[in-house]
This record gives sequence, C-alpha cells and structure tokens, in this order.
Amino acid sequence: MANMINLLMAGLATGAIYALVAIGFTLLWQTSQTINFAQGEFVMLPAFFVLAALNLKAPLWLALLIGLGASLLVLGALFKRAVVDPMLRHGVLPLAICTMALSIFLKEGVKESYSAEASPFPSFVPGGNVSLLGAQISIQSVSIFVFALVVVFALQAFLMRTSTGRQMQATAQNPSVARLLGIPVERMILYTFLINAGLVALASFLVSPVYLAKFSSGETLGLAAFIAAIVGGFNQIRGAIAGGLLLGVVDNFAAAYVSTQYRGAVPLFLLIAVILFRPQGLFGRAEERTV
Amino acid sequence: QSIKLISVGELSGPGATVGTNFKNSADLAIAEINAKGGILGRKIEVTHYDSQSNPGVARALVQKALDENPYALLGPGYSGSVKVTAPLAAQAGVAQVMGGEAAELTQLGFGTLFRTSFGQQSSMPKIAKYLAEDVKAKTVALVWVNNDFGKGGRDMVTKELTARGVKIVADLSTEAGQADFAADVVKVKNSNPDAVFVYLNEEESARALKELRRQNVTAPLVGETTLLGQKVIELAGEAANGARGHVGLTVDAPLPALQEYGKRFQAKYNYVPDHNGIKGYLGVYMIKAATEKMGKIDPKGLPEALKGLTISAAAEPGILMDLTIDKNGDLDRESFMGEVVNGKQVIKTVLPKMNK
Amino acid sequence: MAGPILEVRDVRKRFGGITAVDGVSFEVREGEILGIIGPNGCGKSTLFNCILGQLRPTEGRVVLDGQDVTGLRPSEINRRGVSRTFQLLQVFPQLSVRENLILAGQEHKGSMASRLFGKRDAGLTPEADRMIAFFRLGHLADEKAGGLSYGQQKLLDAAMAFMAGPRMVLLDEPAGGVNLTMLGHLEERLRAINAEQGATFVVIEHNMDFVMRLCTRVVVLAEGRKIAEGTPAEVRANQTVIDAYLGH
Amino acid sequence: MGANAATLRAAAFAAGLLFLLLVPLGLSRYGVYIMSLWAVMTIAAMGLNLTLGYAGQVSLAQGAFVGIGSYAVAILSTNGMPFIVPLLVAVGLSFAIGWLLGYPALRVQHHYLAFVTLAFSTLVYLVFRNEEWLTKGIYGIMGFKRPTIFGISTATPLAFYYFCLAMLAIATAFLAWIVRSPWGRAFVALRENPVRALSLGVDTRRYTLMAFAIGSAMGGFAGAVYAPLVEFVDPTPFTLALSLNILMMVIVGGSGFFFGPFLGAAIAVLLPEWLRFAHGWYLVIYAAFVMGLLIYSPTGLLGVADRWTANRKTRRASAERAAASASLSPEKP
Amino acid sequence: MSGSKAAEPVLRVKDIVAGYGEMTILNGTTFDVRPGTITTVIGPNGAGKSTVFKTIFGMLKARSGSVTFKGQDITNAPPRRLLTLGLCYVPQGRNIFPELSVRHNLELGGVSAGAGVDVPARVEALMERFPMLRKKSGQQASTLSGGEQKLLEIARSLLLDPQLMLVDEPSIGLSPLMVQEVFGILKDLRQKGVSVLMIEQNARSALEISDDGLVLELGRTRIQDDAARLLADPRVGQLFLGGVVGDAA
Ligand SMILES: Nc1ncnc2c1ncn2[C@@H]1O[C@H](COP(=O)(O)OP(=O)(O)OP(=O)(O)O)[C@@H](O)[C@H]1O
Ligand SMILES: Nc1ncnc2c1ncn2[C@@H]1O[C@H](COP(=O)(O)OP(=O)(O)OP(=O)(O)O)[C@@H](O)[C@H]1O
Ligand SMILES: [Mg+2]
Ligand SMILES: [Mg+2]
Repeated sequence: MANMINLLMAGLATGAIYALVAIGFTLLWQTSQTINFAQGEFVMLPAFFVLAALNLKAPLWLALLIGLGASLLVLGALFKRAVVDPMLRHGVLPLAICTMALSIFLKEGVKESYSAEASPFPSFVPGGNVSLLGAQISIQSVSIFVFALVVVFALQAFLMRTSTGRQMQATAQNPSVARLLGIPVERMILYTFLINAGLVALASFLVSPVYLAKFSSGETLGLAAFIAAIVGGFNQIRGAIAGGLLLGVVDNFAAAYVSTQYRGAVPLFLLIAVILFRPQGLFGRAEERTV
Repeated sequence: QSIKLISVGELSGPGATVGTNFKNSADLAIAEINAKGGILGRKIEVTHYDSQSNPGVARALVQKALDENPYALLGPGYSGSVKVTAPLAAQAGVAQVMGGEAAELTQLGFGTLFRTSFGQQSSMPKIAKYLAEDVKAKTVALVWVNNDFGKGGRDMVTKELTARGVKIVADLSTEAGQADFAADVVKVKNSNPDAVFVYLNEEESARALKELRRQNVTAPLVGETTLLGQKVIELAGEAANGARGHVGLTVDAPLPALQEYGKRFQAKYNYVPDHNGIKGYLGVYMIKAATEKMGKIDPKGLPEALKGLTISAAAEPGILMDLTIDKNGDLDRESFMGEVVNGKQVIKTVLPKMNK
Repeated sequence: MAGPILEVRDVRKRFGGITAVDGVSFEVREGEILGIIGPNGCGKSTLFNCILGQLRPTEGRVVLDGQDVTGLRPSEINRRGVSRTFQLLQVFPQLSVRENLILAGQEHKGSMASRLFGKRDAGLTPEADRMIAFFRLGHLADEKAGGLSYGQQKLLDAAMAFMAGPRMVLLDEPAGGVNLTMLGHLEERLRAINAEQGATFVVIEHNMDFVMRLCTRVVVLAEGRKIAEGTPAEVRANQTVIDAYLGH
Repeated sequence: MGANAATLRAAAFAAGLLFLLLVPLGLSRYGVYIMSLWAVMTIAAMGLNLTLGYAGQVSLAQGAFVGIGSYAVAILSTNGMPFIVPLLVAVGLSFAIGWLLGYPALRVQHHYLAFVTLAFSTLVYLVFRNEEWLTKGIYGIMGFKRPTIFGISTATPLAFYYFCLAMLAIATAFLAWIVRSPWGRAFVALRENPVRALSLGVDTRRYTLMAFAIGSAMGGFAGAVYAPLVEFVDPTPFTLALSLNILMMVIVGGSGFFFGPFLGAAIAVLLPEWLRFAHGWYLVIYAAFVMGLLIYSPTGLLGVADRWTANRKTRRASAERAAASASLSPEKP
Repeated sequence: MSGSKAAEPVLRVKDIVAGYGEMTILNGTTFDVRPGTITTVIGPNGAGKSTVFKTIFGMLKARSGSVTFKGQDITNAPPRRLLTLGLCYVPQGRNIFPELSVRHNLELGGVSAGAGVDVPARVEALMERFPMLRKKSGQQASTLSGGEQKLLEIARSLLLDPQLMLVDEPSIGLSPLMVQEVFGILKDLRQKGVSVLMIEQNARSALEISDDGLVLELGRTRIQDDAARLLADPRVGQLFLGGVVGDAA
C-alpha cells in the first residue's frame, strides 16, 4: 500500500510537469491551430537565458525576469513573426515540420554555444519535502502541481469568459471570417504566442531544478507533453492536466507492475485504449458536424 | 607537415554528452602536445566528425575519414558504432583508439582497435568481487541503463556475480534520460537486497540516488565511476553520500596528475569532465607514446607499436597513470575503490594492475 | 410505376437532447420524383444522412429494394445505385473538375483489384467530358475544383452524383446558388433521365417553383415530423404547410 | 503547351537518371556510401509519401518499418538465406503489419492518429532492443553479407550503390504504377474529402488500410536495403527520430508530389554532409536552412515548381477570359 | 426612381481589375449604388459577382480601379476600417466559427462596435427577431442546419447597424418563409436609409424588392438599370433568368 501511494505521488509529480508543458500544446492548437514540436525545447531554452544572466552575476530574481523577458521576445514575438506568420495559412503539417527543424536548431544551438553538459539550476521554490499520505513529496513538485492547476483554470476562464479569449478562438477556427468581422487577427495570434512563451518560461523555471538545464532535456518532455495533450483531448486546455497526470501515474504503475523493459510503450498502449474508446480524447469536444 | 587525426564521435543525439567530453579532452591533449612541439617535431591536426549517435552514420564517417588517409582514428564512444566501424579501420590497417566499453569489442580480433579505458570485462569482476567479498552481499538488485553501455555492464556483472554465488533478486532496466525512478526503487525495495548495483549515466545516477534516499533504501549502493564522480555529487547533493564502488577514471582520484588534468579541462571548458573526457585525453597520448616508440610517423606501423606498449606516467606525464596495452587492445592499470563521504569522493583502496 | 424502391420506416435521430428527426416514415416509388420540403432545421438533411448511412438512425429502419440497409456504410449504399449531393459544398478541392468526375464514377466498375490493373481513367473520360459540357464547365475542366465559384461547385457536385448512372439520386438543395438559366437546364436533365432511364429522384429544395414544376409528390417535414404528403398542388394548398413553411 | 511541359519533365527525368548513374564515378567511397543512403531513404520516404502525401494519413511509424525490414533481412541472412527470401519477407511482413496499423486510422485522425503510430513506433524500438533471443538486443546483428545478384557481388561500395539504385528504380516504378492507377485518385480522395468519397462508393476503409500497408511495405523494402548497406543492424537508428526525419523529407520535398521524396531525402541526407565544414554548427545551419526553405515554400520544394507551372497556365486562362470579356459590350437596354 | 440623380452614390465601383493569383476575374467592373436603395446583382455562375464583393471588402486586392464609399476612397482598405465606416458583408457559403456556440458567434459580430454600442442588448434584440437563435444559443454552431447557419450569419451582420450591406446570396438554403423574413429586414433597412447591395440567383423575388438591378457577366457590368425594367426586359429574362421570368413580369 505504501508502495502504491509512493508510486501515485511520484507519478502525479512527474505528471504535473507533463501537464504544465502540455498546456502550451493545447493552447497553441486551440488558438492558432498550430502544433509546436519544439515545445520541449521551448521549455529548455529559458533556463539557459537565466543561466546566462546568472553567469553575468545577476541576482536570481533579476535573472529570472531577464529569462522571462527574453522568452517573450524570442519564443513569443520572434517565433510568431519569423516562423508562424508565413506558414500559418498552409495547414498544420508544414509548420509542424518547421518546428521540428526549429527544435534541432535550438538544441544544437544551445549545445554549441553553451554546453553539452547538464547544469544544475537554482530553484526559487524552497527545497525540502512534505509528507502526504505517508509518502514524501518535494515542495517543488507540489508547486508545479498547483501552478499547473492555476494556469489551466486561468487560461480556461480567459478563453471562455473574456471577449479577447473568444476572439482568439475565433481566429483559430476561421481566420478569414475573423478578419471580415474586424477581429484584429494578427494581434490575437501574437497574444497566443506571447502567452505560450510566458508559460514555457515559467515551466522552465519550475522544471529545470528537477530535470537540470540541459540542451536535450526538452526531447522527452516535449514528447510526453504532446502525448498528454492528445490524451486529454487536444482542443481542451483542462484536458492537458488530466492527460499529464494520467500519463505520469500510468507510467509509474506500468513500470512497477508490468515491465520496466517496455516502460516506454506500456503506458502508451494503455492510453491508446482511451483514444480508441474516446476518439476526441478525455476532455475533448467531438469533431464538428461535417455533413 | 602535420599529423592528421580524425575523430568520429557522438556529438549530437543521445550520446552528445559522451562525445563532447571525448572531443573536448582530445582537443585539450592536442593543444598541449602542439604547444610543446608536437610529436617528433610535427604538429597534430584533428578533424571531428559527428556520428549523431547513429552507427550507420558513424560507418559513413569512418569511411570518409579513411578516404582522407588519417594517421589514426579517435572514437567513436558508443560500442555499437565501434563495432560497425572497426572492420573498415582494420581493412585499412589504421589504428582506432576508441571509447567503447563493451567486453566483446576487443575479442573480435580486429587488431587495430584500442581502448582508452577498462573494458567491462576488467571492471565488472572487480565490482563483483567487492560485492561478494567486502560487502558480503548474498542478494543484489541491479539498476542499469538500457543502452549498450549499461546492458554490457549488466550482462558482465550478472555473470561474475552468479559465478560467485550471489543471487540477482531484481534486474531493472531504465531508460537513458529517465527522470522518474520511483517505480524502479519500489521494485528494489520489494526485492529487499543486501546491496544495490547502480549502473547509469551520471545524470540518471543522481536522480536514482535521490529517489533511493527518498524511499529510504538502506542497502549499500555500489556502482562504477558513473555513480560516484564529481558530476553526480554536484547534481545529487546529499543523496550521493554513501555511494561507493569501483573508480577507473575520475578526476577525483588521489593522483595529482589526474586532478591537474581536471583543472586544466575546467579552465578551458568551464565544466568538470567525466570519464569519457579522460578517454579522449588518454587516446591522444597513447598515440603519441606509441609514435615516439616507433620513432617515425608510420600509420601502418602504429597498431603494432601500440600493442604491448607500457607507458609510464613518469616518462609521459600526459598518460596520467602508468598503463599497459595488451595485444587485444585492452588496457591494464591501477584502479580504485571509493566512496562518497560528506559530498567528497574518498578513495578507500587502490587496486593493482591485473597482470603485474 | 413499380413498388417502393426505398422505404423509410419510423426513422428517429437524436443528438444528445436534440431530436432532429422524430419518427418519419414514407416511401419512394421507383421512377418518381419526390420532393421533401420543410422549414430550416426541420431535419431534412439529417434524414438524408440517415438514409444514406452518413449517420446511424437512433431508431427506425431504412429499406432499399426490400432489403434492410440501416447502418450500412455510405459506400455500400452508393454501390447499390443510390447517389447524392450535399447541401454544403463537398468537392475534392485539389483535384481538377475532370478528376472529380472520374473519381465519382470509377468505384462502380470492376473490383478493387481490377481497378489497380485497369486504365488510369477507368475509361470514364468521355462520360466526364459529357458532364462537363452539359453543366457548361468546359473552360474549367482542368481547373482545381476548389477554385470554382459557389454555383459552379454546386453544379459539379450534382454532376458527380450522375456519373455512375445511378438508379436513385438524393439531391439536397440542388438549386441553391445556381443561376436560373442553368437551373432550367438541370431540371430538363433530371426529367430526361427520369423518363428515359427510369431513375428515381428525391429532392430537398426551398425553391418552390422548382419543386412544383418537377416533383410528382411532396413530403413536408416540420420539427422532425412529417406533417403532410401529397401532390405539389395539394401541398401548396395545405394550410398547415402554408403556416409552417410557405408563408404568404 | 501541355506537351511542352511533358517534354520538359521527360528531359529533367533523363538528366536526373544520367546524373545518378554517373555521379559515383567522381566520388570517394564515402560519397558513394552517402548516395546509397540517399537512395534507401528515398524509398522509405516514397512510402510515407503515399500514406501521408497522397492518402493524407499521418504516420509517425515509417522509421519502425525501415527497422522491421532491416531486422528481417539481418536475421534471415545470418541464417544463410539467399537475399531474395529475406527481401520478400521484409516487404511482406511490413505490408501485413502496416495493414494492421491502418485499423486505428479508421477510427481516429490527425494528431490522434499521430499518437497511435508514435506509440507503435516506440513499441517496435523496444522490441528490437529487448527481445534478445531474436534481435540480439542492444548489441545488434553483424556478420551478414551484401547480396550477390545474378552472380555479381555487391560487396564493393560502387557495386552496392548500383544495387541501391536498381532497388530505387523498382520502388519508383511500382509506386508510379499505383498512383497512376485509379487507386491513386482514390487515395487523394481520402485525403481531400473522405465524406464525399464515401458517398461516391469509395471504400475508404480498404483504401486507408491499403495506403498504410503499401506505404509500410515500402518502408520495409528500404530497410531491407539499409541492412546490407550498413552491414550491421542495431536498434539505435530506428527510434522515433528516424520516423520524424522521414516525415520531414516528405514535407520538405513536397508532400503529395511524386518526386518530392527524392528531393526531400537529398536535403535530409546530403545537405548535412555538405555542411560538415561548419563543424559543430552544421546541424544548426542545416536546421536553419530547412526552416528557411519551408517558410519560403510551405508546400515543399516541388510546391514551388508546381506553383510556377500553375501560374503559367492561369495566365493563359486569364488572358482568354479577358478577351472574351472585352468582346462583350455594355448594353443599354 | 432612376430619375433621382441628385444624390451622390453611396458606393462607386470604378474600373476594378482583380482576381486570384495570376487569374484576373474582374476586367474593369464599374457600377454605382444609390443611397437608401436595394441593388441586386445577377449574372451567370462564375461571372465574378462574389469576386466583386470580396474586392470591395478588402479580401482581394484590386490591381487597379477604385472603390469609393460616400466620397471616401476605400480601395483595398482593410475590413476593420470598412466596418467602422459602416459597411458590412455577408459572404457566400458557410462563414461561422464552428466550435463556438451560437451566442458567441453572434457576439463576435460586435467586435468592431464603437464604444457607445451596447452589444449584449443588440444580441438580445436579434434573438427576439430570430427565435431560432435563442433556442439554440448554447449549441455549437457547426451543428446547425445549413439554413440556420445562414440566418446566424445574417443576424451577425446586423449587429453593427451598417449603412451599406453587401449580401452574397442570402436566400441560399433559406425556406420561403425565411426568405420573406430576410427580404423584409432588408426593406426595413432601406426604410431607415441603409443601402443594400445584394447578389441573388433567386432573381425574381430579389428584383421585386429592389430599386436597381445589375447584370454582371465575365467580370463586367453588362447592364445597370431600374430593377423593374430589368425584370421586364425579355433579353435579360432569356439570358439570365431562365427564360421564364420575363413573361411572369
Ligand atoms: N450533430 C448535431 N448535433 C446537434 N444537433 C444537430 C446535429 N446535426 C443536426 N442537428 C440539429 O438537427 C436539426 C435538423 O438539422 P438538418 O440539417 O437536418 O435541417 P434541415 O432540415 O436540413 O435544414 P435546412 O433547410 O436549413 O438545411 C437542426 O436543428 C440542427 O440544429
Ligand atoms: N478562390 C478562387 N481561386 C481561383 N479562382 C477562383 C476562386 N474563386 C472563384 N474563382 C474563379 O473566379 C470566377 C468568378 O468567381 P465568383 O465566385 O466571383 O463567381 P460568382 O459570379 O459569384 O458565381 P456564383 O454565382 O456561382 O457564386 C470563377 O470562374 C471561378 O472559377
Ligand atoms: Mg439541410
Ligand atoms: Mg458567388
């Protein structure tokens, strides 16, 4: 029993990390119909902005601010301007592939210009553990969990309750009609990418103390988050939480009770059951009427 | 005219950390040698090719390297990549000084293949012996990374432990880059072993140590260089205390030469090299020593010159520690048993060369 | 005229809490031209989708040639000689007009394997070109269908339904957006096929002139139910129909 | 004018063929090896181009099929079978597994399908790595020979290159036949508008399964050539990264264009090699180039060419319309 | 009515050349819309009617020629500007946000409303007018029937109190009752001084409520005249109205 709780808690902690990154996937999809295969690298990069600032002897708070600013600029505005804008009209795949190239670009770029080594990353959350149901969980994990929840509910409310949020969704679903109604399409898309950039920066600051700052740390993270987003139902932000936590927990239980050798695949196949049973994902809306 | 070395290594992909350490250290060694006038008065020139951690690409690049008539080849670091490329080097008769640790590599009889570290066939018996005789473990749980490095070690240690009558009660494969070791540690706990053998890369070692401590595993944690190196201590903090095991190559070894090397490396690259770094460094000095023994720049003669060569640190400080290369291309030299105490690696015993 | 080619028996379709089609029954006799009319959102298109397998009815049966075809896949129903057009534009945007038409006919000849070994156009180019000429799309034959105007796409959709020489065609608002001259043309064509080949038509249409001229019988739906059935003249005079649908 | 374009295309084709036949004569062994790798990757990408580019079914598993083909050949060849047997097994096995992989596609689409194929790809990798009794696990399989065809050994790099080229020619001819048959049109219908296709009697289920099966079989075929090229098969090349790379080849070359994979594979295989002069930065430059290319032409390299010819055609049609329009005089009733 | 030449046209389209990519569809289209009138555009399929509207509304670029609205040059002006000037546009086909609810679709029509406009109140008023919209306000818009979607679009365009409405075939998919309703709305708008430019294939009904008529063919204005006269013109009937309309009038 203690084992079970231990596994559950550890799974939730990892799952919260996946969820945090997965939110970005669903956000981008829901508000601009883009899939960003560089999302993992987007989480990796802000940590290096911070490290670079720290190397220049900036205090931690300032370094984090600089990291956030740089992310908004590079991963938000610049990404949107240089990569997304020219490709948005051409469907999902070319842009997805382009972001795949971007992920190579960022990964290799960081490796060459900074280091191939993992660097420890300072945590702005206090260390230590709290005891919960007999399991020790780090405060870091708890804060990631809480943060992910807060972000999801805030974003959900923003998209659903505010006019700007709905304009963003409208832009994604039918940009030409949105333009025709006078929705500032460009600005809506920019908001989307700025929010995403802020999100990945914060995710980066929370996750890097656990995962370490390393050029390749986005690989597994990005993939896991992609899966979490799909399982949650790609077009629902709150699905990302469910998907992330489910993936984290299932992964741990599968490794403990099914097979460690096949750990990479067992959870995926269990989650495929979810997808085949509910093709729109756990929380997703059914596809629109086609005829 | 300069001496041309070509290095093919894992500079991107999953092995990037391995390959980059190897490359940086090789560069360091070459810079040092060139600063002192080179080998036999000739400067060394090196080209690095990136195998993307993919054996197929490595093969292509070794072919490319051989097309360029190098003096010797450095790398790769992944045993699989070594295995596909070794036949090409052998066919061309060019010495290949590489980083792979899989036991079988030097038993395939290529004749041009040379290690820069212990193969697992030398390190694992030492660990098995330590587990059986010093720790007096009757049962052991294995936690290993499922790539050619980890699997090779696991297979070897399993053989050695079984031969000594030690029972393997848990055999846990983990993934490279794995972040969450909760499930593995639960399994370790459930198997209730006398000792745990942990054979992972440095980062994963750190994470595994943290999780082992979190779940209060009290059995001794035994491993190789990758469990108790400086890097692991840096990443795992407190959790590293008590980890112990065999140390083949580490900058923390109680040898001034090794520590000096570590400092030079850190000064140049701003991080602590791991054992793969030392491999790249030694590789270059092995070539230097063999060449000087021959007294001429002769690529075809280099493999023969390397075989059976004993290099003393007194004569060639760059070799860091006396070593002997046997006729298969395996290394022999002293190694250590160490333990992490209060965030520092402490060497407990010095293990002599095997064939003294 | 022969007996019913199609029987719709008490078909019901629910979407969550919404009942779009609420127990509709009627027959289509071989060789007739049946009109289906009714206010917006009364379930006409949903009914078509249920008949043709695009949707599975929640309840009720669809019987074709005396065989129960409820829940069969659209492709199977199509291969029994029933084709259709769509209310909202449904063409293959990246294929040329001619390719659209060939595609519409190719699956009706031979088996899947024989198609692999057969001619590239399955011998359908002449027929496709006849269709193109008839619908006055000649200058657009090699254009991508996605670049046609609304009415042209509508015509292409109709042309596709005729490619395989069907026994029965279900048309969902064929007149919408089609120029009147062209519509007259289409009407003649329908009549001709009906007379010469005995093909059966079921037409959903809001253009009452078109319905009155063309149809031999009309079924009226409102709020998912059948509220009237009869000749065009009868229906037009029916007060319920006037109130619910026609207006004054 | 249509004839003009056709001649142009024929000339380009002939020139390309001549180039492929002659180019190895000017290359080092390494260059020849890379060209062989290009041929292999082109075959794999052509398969995915059928599944994705023509039929519109997203698959992240093409790399797994290359792996399945490679392992089939490696395992059977080490057991001493003549090359043709392992080759047929590789293709047949991939076809069958690809068919099965198509079933989820009948239920889910887009990113959900991407996920399912991704899971499959992960599973296949793990099977290669873990089922040691069959695959020798992480250590890989070595010691099988390059085939001897009609008594001619393909052991030398040059001979093997021509062997790869011949295999590429077979694959090309086969695929050309498929997409030029009515099947090709049905595949495109699947991509463009499955709902309409279904109502026109297109058995979308069977075509979907076929698209997966044939595409996968070509992946297996590529694998069957890959194994003797590298003369070593281990699990590491067949991770998800390979599938993604093949996907990139398809998109960069021009998804849904017959010769797209040729160009896409050239970019993905040859370009990094040309960029090696940039040392550590070569992948950065490569990635930047690919991004730039896609930003310039999201429809891929052949998309540019297609747009160009389409524009020429349109200009002509436009002129005709203008002339007809000019002949209409405004009437005053 | 064509006699009232005094008033400056509210919309003047002059020598417009436009098209898609390399394809030129409009080869110098010219016409005027008088203030407070309904003008109906008819013509064969593919004549370029929708293209004219798209060009006026800034969705396609005019390569040459000019569009003036109340004396202001609005050639190639972006939609947002046109909306604030008082133009609105209901395109042909399906133009909704499929995954948003009916109510949200409707509300988005008010995005470019000025500060003083009470959008919720107007939404309420429209729902009063089209009870269907209220009944289905929470439903995802894509699940509406074809005709219901069109009504939603028309309602949405009314949210901004336009001064000139461009409507592309409003009658497609609408039941006769609904067509009457919509045409009634257009007439009411005219009453309030709003001008309407409408494309219709349902030409008889449309011309009957129109003041002016316009025949477009191959991207050019063939005829522009009083609607009643156009309806009566046998040549127009023969060529564009299926040959039956002329007699009917
Ligand atoms: N997938 C769905 N989910 C929920 N409601 C639906 C769905 N599909 C259709 N409906 C509802 O069913 C009703 C009937 O729709 P249908 O399209 O059949 O109407 P119709 O008679 O064809 O109308 P029109 O003349 O406007 O085309 C509509 O009220 C619509 O809102
Ligand atoms: N998106 C497009 N791309 C290329 N060509 C187009 C496009 N849309 C329309 N066309 C072409 O422009 C011409 C005019 O189209 P338009 O839509 O303006 O016609 P229309 O008069 O509105 O016809 P309809 O009555 O059928 O709606 C047609 O010949 C069509 O082929
Ligand atoms: Mg309908
Ligand atoms: Mg139009």
